Amino acid sequence: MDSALFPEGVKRCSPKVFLLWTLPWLALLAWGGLSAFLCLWKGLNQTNMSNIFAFALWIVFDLAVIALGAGAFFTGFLTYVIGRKELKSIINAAVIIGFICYSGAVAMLGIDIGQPIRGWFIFWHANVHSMLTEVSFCITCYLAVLAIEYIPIVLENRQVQKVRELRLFGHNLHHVMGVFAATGTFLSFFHQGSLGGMFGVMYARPFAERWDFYVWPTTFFLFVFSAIAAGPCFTILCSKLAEAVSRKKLVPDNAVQFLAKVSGWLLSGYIVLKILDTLVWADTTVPSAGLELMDFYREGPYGIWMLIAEIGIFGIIPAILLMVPKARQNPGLLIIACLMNCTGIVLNRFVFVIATLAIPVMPFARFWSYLPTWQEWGIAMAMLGYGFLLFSASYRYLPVFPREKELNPAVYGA
Amino acid sequence: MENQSNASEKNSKGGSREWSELLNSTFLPPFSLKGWLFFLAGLVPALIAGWVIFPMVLYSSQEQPFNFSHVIHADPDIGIGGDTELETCLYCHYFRDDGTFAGIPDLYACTMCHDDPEYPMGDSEDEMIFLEQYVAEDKEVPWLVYSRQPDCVYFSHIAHVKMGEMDCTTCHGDFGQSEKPPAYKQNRLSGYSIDIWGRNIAGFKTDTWDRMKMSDCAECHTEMGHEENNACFVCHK
Amino acid sequence: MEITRRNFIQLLAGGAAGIHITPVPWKMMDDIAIWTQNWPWVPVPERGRFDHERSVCSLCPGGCGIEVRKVADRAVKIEGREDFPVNNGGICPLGAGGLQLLYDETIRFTSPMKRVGPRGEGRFLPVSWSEAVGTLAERIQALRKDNRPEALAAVDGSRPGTASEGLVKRLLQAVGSPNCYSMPSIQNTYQTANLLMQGNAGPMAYDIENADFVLSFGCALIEGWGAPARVIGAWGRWREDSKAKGPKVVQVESRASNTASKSDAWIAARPGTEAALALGMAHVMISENLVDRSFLFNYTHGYEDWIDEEERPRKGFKTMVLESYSPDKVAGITGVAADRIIALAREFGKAGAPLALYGKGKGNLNGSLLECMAVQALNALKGGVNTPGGAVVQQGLPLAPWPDVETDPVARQGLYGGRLGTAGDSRLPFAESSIENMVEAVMQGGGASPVDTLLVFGANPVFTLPDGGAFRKALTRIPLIVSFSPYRDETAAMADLILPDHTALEKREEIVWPTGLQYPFLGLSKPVVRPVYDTRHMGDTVIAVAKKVGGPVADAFPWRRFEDALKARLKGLAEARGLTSWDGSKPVWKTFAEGRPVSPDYDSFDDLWKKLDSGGFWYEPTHDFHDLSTCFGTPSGKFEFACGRLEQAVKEAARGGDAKTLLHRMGIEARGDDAYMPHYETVLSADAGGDTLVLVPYEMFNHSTDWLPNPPFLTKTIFDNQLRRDESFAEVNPETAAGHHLKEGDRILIQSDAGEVKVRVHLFEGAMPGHIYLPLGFGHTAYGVYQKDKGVNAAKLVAGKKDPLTGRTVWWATSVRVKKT
Amino acid sequence: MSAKQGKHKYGMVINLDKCTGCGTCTVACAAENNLSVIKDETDKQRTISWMQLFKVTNGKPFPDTEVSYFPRPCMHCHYHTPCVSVCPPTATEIDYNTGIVSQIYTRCIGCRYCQAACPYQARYFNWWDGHFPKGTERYLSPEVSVRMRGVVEKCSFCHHRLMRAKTQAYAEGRRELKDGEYITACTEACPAGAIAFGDLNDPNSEVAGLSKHPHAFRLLERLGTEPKVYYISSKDWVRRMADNYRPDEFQPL
Repeated sequence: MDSALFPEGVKRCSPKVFLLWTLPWLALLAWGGLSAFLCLWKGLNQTNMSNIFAFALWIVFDLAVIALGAGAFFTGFLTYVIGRKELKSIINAAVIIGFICYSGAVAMLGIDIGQPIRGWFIFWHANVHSMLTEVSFCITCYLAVLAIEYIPIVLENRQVQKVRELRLFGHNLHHVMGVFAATGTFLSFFHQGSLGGMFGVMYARPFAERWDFYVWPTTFFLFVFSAIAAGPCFTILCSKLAEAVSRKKLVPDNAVQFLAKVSGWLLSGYIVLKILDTLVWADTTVPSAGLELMDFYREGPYGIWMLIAEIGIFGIIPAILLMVPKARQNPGLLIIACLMNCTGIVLNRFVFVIATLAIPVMPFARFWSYLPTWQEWGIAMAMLGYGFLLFSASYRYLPVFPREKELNPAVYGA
Repeated sequence: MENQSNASEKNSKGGSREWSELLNSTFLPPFSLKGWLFFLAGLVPALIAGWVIFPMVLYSSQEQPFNFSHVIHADPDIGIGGDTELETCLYCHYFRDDGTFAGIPDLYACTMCHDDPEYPMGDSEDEMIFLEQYVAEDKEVPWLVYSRQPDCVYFSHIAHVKMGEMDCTTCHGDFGQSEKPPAYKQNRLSGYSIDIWGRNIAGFKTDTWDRMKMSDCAECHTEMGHEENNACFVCHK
Repeated sequence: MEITRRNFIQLLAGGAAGIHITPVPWKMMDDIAIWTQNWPWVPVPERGRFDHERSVCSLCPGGCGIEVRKVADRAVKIEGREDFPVNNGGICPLGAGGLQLLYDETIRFTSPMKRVGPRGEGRFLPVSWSEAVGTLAERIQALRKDNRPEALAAVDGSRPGTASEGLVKRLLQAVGSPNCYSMPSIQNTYQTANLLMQGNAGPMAYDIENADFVLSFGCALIEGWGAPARVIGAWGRWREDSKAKGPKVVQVESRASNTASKSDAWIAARPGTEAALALGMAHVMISENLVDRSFLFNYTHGYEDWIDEEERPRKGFKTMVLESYSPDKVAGITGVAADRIIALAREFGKAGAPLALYGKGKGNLNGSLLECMAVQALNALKGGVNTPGGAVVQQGLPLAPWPDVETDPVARQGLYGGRLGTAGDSRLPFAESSIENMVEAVMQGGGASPVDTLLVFGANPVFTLPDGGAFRKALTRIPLIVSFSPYRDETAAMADLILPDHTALEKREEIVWPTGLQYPFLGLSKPVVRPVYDTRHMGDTVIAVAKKVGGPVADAFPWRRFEDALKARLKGLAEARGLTSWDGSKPVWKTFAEGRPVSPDYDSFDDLWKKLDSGGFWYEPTHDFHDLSTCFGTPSGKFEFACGRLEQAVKEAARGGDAKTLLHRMGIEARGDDAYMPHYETVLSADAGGDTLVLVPYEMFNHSTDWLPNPPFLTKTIFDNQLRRDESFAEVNPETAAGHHLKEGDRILIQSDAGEVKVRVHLFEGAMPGHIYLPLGFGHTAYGVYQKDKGVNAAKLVAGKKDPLTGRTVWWATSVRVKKT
Repeated sequence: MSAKQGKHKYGMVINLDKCTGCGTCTVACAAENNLSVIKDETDKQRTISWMQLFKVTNGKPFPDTEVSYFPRPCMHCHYHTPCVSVCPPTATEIDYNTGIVSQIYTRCIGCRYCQAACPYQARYFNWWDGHFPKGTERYLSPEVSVRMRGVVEKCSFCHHRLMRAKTQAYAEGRRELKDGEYITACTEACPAGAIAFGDLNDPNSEVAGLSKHPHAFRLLERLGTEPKVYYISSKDWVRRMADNYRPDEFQPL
């Protein structure tokens, strides 16, 4: 009955099935909605955040999704700026995923701050020295860019196409997409970096502090690097998931393989730098603060395993898997590699947020542990539900995967 | 497949042409007269709403409990006399020993002169209201304070009036000459008096006392060569 | 004409363009920015004229001068007074947080009340003052009519020697009841010790500032003992700089308290063995001849062996100590190494002006008489009695007595025969009153309670009495309970009638001789704010009740108001040679040591009253140290190691019979002459040791532990290993904990014979092994959200022996069992 | 580069030998600055206590155990103030003419970045609406504005007391303050006189002298934040507690 909205000549499951599919995600959204209401109405006492854990689950989530969402700008960069035609078949998916990640992140931030109605003071009374200001500016702008990149996809809906102005509008946006891709790349570079900078500049927190390279701490570049290394993998994972769920092939292998290869090389590059950075930090910053490396890794659950897991297991291994053609051409290994890559980056963000705050700096300050409340989880999970919903809906009603038909002769006939 | 893509190719090329035509005819001159009319039909009401209706809606207006004439009180023959205008003001709006500013005098200060509810000093009915409803009842007058700053603001009168040798009028205008206190206009959104929040709706400022916002304080500090007093805590608490 | 989509767009474009060239968007943006900063429900403090009121803090017996900062008649801050001799600018946490006790309506009674609903639940309805006073007066009249005036009893927390205390005593005397019970405090212990050894009823007066060696037996010197701001002020001066030499301070205590830690040395003796330690030191000093022989020879009795009037040879203190308190033996008792004892004794003995202080924590609760005497004996050995830097012999404030009460036959009969329990009788000759015994009497037998009406003044015994909850049980058997408390405390919750008193800042109150102060001092607080609620000065209420009762009872109160009664007493000061001001140039303890007489700075009582009212204090900055031959009021006229009064009392009580059994009933196991001298009696019941631990409750300075509610601000200073959310923490030595398989944070059940509580474990190296430490003052079941249900009340666990001679509870050592839950 | 030099540089010296850990400073501060109270004040992660008391022990076994205290106000870091540079809406600032780090509640958006950046845990977030039990709003002082939920607050060196002192001085026709005319509430209240407060730039001020005491030190000095709060302790184990040291880096006096 909603088939009139489907893209030209593709098959989609029945409304009933689709509705069933959305139910769990709607449930997550409801949970998140309730949590959000409580946090906004009663205040942040609904969470387990504290003066010690000023940043917590939500910030970890924000950093993670923003890093993973980097697939959008980077794929856009490769497609429009570098001009890799094969990526046209995945760029739409990348853009939507990016849009989901960023819009979700911004929504979460809106709840995370104590004075949501004053949030815009960041722009109204901006302090240009604050990395967070830079982050806010770039993220908001980039979210706008993503929206602009998303609109033409929406406008490609069969019914919308019937309206002349909109159709024309959509077409013309396509033509200038290159510009937006470039803008997006520029903005993303900075906010991804500034997100890293946020922690690198906390020079009174030896665990996070990093030495400056020009005006930016090394974390600035490491965050950019890690984001573009993990983003594409996340895009791959999502499209693979879509393929699994829809039981159709949606993205040609050459596109996936190309992204995987790029990820692999970038990741390996990142890991090398990360190791260097860690060594320099352990050799300069840490001793100058009167500490030894292991002092950071003896509090509660935050042991040295974090470093090993982040760099070794979830860094080097996926890098190799993705660089070796044989490995990444094996579907199973490819998925595993992408998963590990993403895990590594999420772990990295987790360490920078939680471990940084958990490890006391004053010798007589004591260690605290933190567990999120159901409200905190609610908001985080809503992010997930929102993602699934928007992506499913887009897939159902918009030509997200332009080559769906030709890739599935079995379904659509040759 | 082939022709499909071709089609879309052509379509989009043609599309771009049509598109530009569409844009031009909608937004770029020469407009058709009809176009103009519609444009104005949108423009004019907007202007009226913005310049005429908006200010009326934005501010509420309240009268003081009863009339108070600065002119009479500041008349040396009838009321208070001082060698300078400042002295005259300070007679009622005085500094306490600890340097803090008394602001609008409390009932006690007024009863220095208006000591007996039975015997008015003048013959205005406002004085009778004052004597009967407040002096006799020993109740403070709920004056509406035109220049009350938000609670987060700290202002030291003595720093400006005594050390800075500023005139009252610089910020308060010529209240001292008023026969009747003007209506108290309160901004419905911010909740503050129009006298500190900007008399001119467009934010233009002709006299120094038109507005007492943070930017105005800072501006004056800077002009007077006191940038150091623009630090947050100088005026915030 | 047909409107195209295009025309519509043009219309919108016009509108959009138009609105942007009006102030709307820009002005709105600006106003909204401010709107977001306004939070209507955040209180905006009213502005107004700033003001100061000088007064005296009456929240504790410390007698600190306070300056209350006011804005438009609201008190907004309490600060210490620079022009005040006792605290000289300093203040304590409770004092600084005092305003929360004044303004918090949720913890106060806002008018007289009548109980509705079951006792303890704390539901009340307001009644008029006349009704409230009438109800009580009629009850008293009724009691007198059936010739049982003694069925009226009172528990009075007013401080010893104040007019308030006097009025309560007077009321009961006039009505005809001897059953007036004061709340236990270290003052009782001091006064009894003074009576027995020095023969005067004066307070204990320690000239700490002029001592060069301060040995404190359990005083929480920097945690609220005595006049807190005075002692801490001195402490601060002593630590001024490593160069400036203060006295060496040694703390005897079983736990690494702040005082113990900040002292120059810490001697960890088992709780309750302090007397033994003192006597062990005496042994060393005597055997090494580190004593003041001339003082001992001229001004003491019973040091050497002596011959009594019946020509019988008697054992002296010296012999007793040398026989029974060798360092090794004492080491066994106290757990302090023998060489440590010897070294300490030598230091004390060789010091120029050593001073041994006796106390128990803050002094809100009773101490141990024998310990106090043993410690005072140390001072005597060094001649440190009535000397600069020693324990000064003082006679109390020169207050004028009130006219005697004319009692009628009913009253006389009640006063003679009606004494409840055994306080003051043969068994406890020196316990002027003992709540413990009242409780015993009330609980005895199944019949009606001998107490019909109980008045409670300025006290919260249900919570503060370390009696394992016995008092609360007793209350359930008393028909009418009347509370004068301004606060909704646990005892008030049990009351049937509330006649709320003012709180500290609303009332006149004397501070009669701050605990331990060396010079005569009287502080007089004044109302700094108009009473916030419909309350009345407890003194005024007492007078009103008496008037209402009428007859001789009314006649006993020849005053209109409390203030008249107060003035009648203070007239005495007008005759004395004191001062009512202090210029701050020279600390009083200096002029005091110089002993130069001063000329009063007032010429008449009215003048004195005026100055008292404005300044808030009167004091005598001088003292005659040379009247050693006359200052002792003992039978022998000397400082008595062998207490004549004690022996006398025992003889009379025994009525020629066997003293042994009587002494046993008094709690004294020592035999022969030792019994009448300062000696050591074991405090722990036999079952101690084994896998049981010894529970030691401790008081905190930064938390109200007596009848006052705790101001929430103070809880900001409580550490979360003392209290976390609603759970108390017990301090246990890691080694002991290991023995009981306890880890940090474990939840345990502490069981004593009196009861059991659930707490969590905090491992603290500073806790004595084999002991377990619980903070007092938590576990309220009354007051507001900030006090109620926070932690457990250690007092509810206290069970065991009574202190010899005084019959007071031994609250510092209870053997308990610990179970992990 | 070193910190800007302003006219005054107000600072504090806390003598830990004198400090008895009584907590009067904390309470006086709370009373002076209209601090709100939460139901569980022992929830040390969320309570607000501008002047917070930290307890330390020397870790020795019984009976050689010793405890000591660190009363910890805001350090008002003078160089590269960690919290100031990170605040997005410029709600906190250091005024080099007083050296005082301000916090403007109506500007703060509650992002808590400053809390993350401060190693002294000196910044506190209002997790709840300020709660004042019936009647207690009467003790609130008009000199300090009451904070709303969702903003960060911290020790202001009782800045309003500086204004009070200035106003008094102006009334007496003076522009300059004498040493001791402007002191914080904690300084004034401390019964042991352990806290000194004044202008570190004025060579004759008490604090200037004390800050050069051989036993004087600052918290986490090695991070280079240049705190304006000094401590004095004659005890090595206490001084060692103030900063991180690698094995045998610490030099006992």
